[in-house]
Amino acid sequence: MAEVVGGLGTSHVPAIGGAIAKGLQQDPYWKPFFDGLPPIRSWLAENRPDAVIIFYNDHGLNFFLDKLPTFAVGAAPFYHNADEGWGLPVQAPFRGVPDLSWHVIEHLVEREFDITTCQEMLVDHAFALPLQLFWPDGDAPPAVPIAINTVQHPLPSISRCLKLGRAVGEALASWRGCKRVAVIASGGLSHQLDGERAGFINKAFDQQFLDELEANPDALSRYSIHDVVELAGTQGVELLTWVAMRGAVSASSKRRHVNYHVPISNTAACQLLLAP
Amino acid sequence: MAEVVGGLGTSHVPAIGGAIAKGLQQDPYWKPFFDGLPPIRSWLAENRPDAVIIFYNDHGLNFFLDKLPTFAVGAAPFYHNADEGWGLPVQAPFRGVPDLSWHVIEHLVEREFDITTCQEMLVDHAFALPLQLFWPDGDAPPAVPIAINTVQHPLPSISRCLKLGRAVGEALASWRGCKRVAVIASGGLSHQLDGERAGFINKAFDQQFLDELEANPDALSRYSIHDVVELAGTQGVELLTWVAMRGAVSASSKRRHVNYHVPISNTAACQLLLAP
Amino acid sequence: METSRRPIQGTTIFDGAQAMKGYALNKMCFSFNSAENRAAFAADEGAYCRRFDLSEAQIKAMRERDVLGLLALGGNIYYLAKFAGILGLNVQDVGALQTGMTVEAFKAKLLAAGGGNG
Amino acid sequence: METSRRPIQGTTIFDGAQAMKGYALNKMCFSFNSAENRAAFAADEGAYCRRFDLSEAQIKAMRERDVLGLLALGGNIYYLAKFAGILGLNVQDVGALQTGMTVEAFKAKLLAAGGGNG
Ligand SMILES: [Fe+3]
Ligand SMILES: [Fe+3]
Repeated sequence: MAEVVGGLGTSHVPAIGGAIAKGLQQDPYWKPFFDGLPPIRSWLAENRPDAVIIFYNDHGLNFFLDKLPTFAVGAAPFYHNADEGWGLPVQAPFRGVPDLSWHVIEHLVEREFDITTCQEMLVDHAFALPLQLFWPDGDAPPAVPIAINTVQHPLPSISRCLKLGRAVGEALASWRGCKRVAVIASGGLSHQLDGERAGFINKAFDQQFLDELEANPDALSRYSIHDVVELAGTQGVELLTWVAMRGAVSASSKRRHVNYHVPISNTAACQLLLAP
Repeated sequence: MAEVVGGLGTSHVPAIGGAIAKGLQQDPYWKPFFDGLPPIRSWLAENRPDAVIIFYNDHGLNFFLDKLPTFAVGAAPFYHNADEGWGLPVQAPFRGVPDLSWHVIEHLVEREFDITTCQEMLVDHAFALPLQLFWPDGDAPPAVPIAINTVQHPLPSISRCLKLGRAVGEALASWRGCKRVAVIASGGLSHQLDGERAGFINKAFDQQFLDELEANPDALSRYSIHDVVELAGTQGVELLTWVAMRGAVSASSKRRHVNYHVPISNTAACQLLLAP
Repeated sequence: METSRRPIQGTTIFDGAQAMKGYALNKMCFSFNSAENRAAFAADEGAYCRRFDLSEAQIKAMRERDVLGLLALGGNIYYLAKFAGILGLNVQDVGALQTGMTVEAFKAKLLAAGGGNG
Repeated sequence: METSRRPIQGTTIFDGAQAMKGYALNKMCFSFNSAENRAAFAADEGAYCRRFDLSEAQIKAMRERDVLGLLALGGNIYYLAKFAGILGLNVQDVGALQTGMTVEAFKAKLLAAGGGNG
């Protein structure tokens, strides 16, 4: 019976990878973002998860529109990063936990989630950056990637993603293979890269989202995906990964740390720690 | 508001493609199988569907274990057949109905089916053979392919496939783009290709399955996938496509024609017509 | 497809209708994950576009670096970003292009959105 | 993974445990969709197997056309069928191989399963 030690959220703007590569953490532009990390790293040092689940969205590295899954679960021993076309340094392969992946897959299909199973899977910056940020020494635990479609509408609803997270939480509760698991969300918060509304950010919505995510995530289901696009931007839909993460941690979890900073690149950046 | 004119089922043993290519329809081995087709062709000539939905399973042509969807819905203007490795003649491309595909996709995601969307999709013998058998003159209507995972466990349950079919039926009921749609299931019935139990066929189970599929498909949910493997064989799980088809046609549909013949190759072969 | 969604100012939803229009364009941009393909594109943009069966309108919009035009023609920003990468543009440059602002003004707008950070 | 399922005589369920064991083997067999790859395999079976990182046990089972062995080592019949295609074997030949019967006896068994057809 694994224990879910807590949930972590972070934005994953590709430029963060460039900043890490160039050592710009103390640069005035980047400092407010990187300053959000030490409390999370201390918590991780104390709570020592031996595996992580990462809810993220693929940005056109592993998946294309010929086979675009709503939910995809990795089940590989290693996940390779690769060239995304923007000159980010390619990361060393990340370790998987195939036994845990299959345990999660079995449970999800039993609970009527129609997932796509990936025994080989390239992982992009959205998977890699949280591990680089939270474990800067490269000692991140092995991971189970779960990708949520944010590329092509129709997207899964907030309610569906919350249910997905809860089903993953149930699977972890019945898992005997490792003792302590952290759940990570990668994405958001509000931002829009495309169209005449590019640069749209909605701080009021983000703050309210963070409050409700902690206290009453079911209430967020009142927002349709169309509402989320309107309120959080076309790429703000990445908050679906945060909703899934919220579902996987214990209902009584509270916000232990939050750092919200606008802007990083075009994005309202945030790091969050939820724990019982 | 499209009308679902009826549901058709057929086995899709690859050797059937060879028999068609060689013109063996009247050969004593093949005649009992091909004799099941004229009543279905007459019914189709009368009922003239202008589009078809095909529930089938991919046998390792379009999907591999790197990205294996539970349910995949095609959304392409054309679907290409290709070399599967056994020397079957490659068929001319099949027409799609992308508008209808997207209508179905929108509805399925809204109903919390976590489908994989395929804007490009190779279709194998399981997709091609029903069209070749039911429309031997090559004048089949355009199609929406829906692939169900039968390759790698966990597979979706009978109950989930029935719900999938019902949700597709709802989507058709609200579709304004064409008037008459037929739903096709491709696969089964009992057979097993692998293991010391290869050649397993279960006529009693098949007959009971056909009876319940018509009269009370919900009752079939009492069988777990493991039960289906035991009762219908490792590849008998293809009957999931028949369950999905049953869900998509009107609940009051009755068996208008059935032809059950053992064996074709290693398979208990069957053709079925269900209509209101 | 739902065609009755309320419009959102300055925003195109990448749905089935857009995905159908843009399949070839997005497939080409997806190919830019490979350095070899990026080099082939740079060597002869027009030929590369034609190899992927882009429409004439899409080829023109590619040639003119017309991001809004590419979006209207079915481009998806996640794939178009790989085209921007070839051009050496970051997301703020692309934001400025689309909003008709200078990059400085676009950055100032983003900073203003954070006003009262904390 | 569920490891407590009741066994079914002569039957291996292709689940996560099998899929992990057989990934390389199945990937190789999936490659046999291409005539060019089938020819490359035929030209040098061992080299082709090694190119796909098959285990020594899997290479041996491939060499010996040991279908039951390949299944036990994680092979999936849908992909292995493409290997059978290369060998010119149909599903009845493969059935006979696995059951230790002659092809004639295997066919007779299938006919008997339909006894009282109608
Ligand atoms: Fe992102
Ligand atoms: Fe089949």
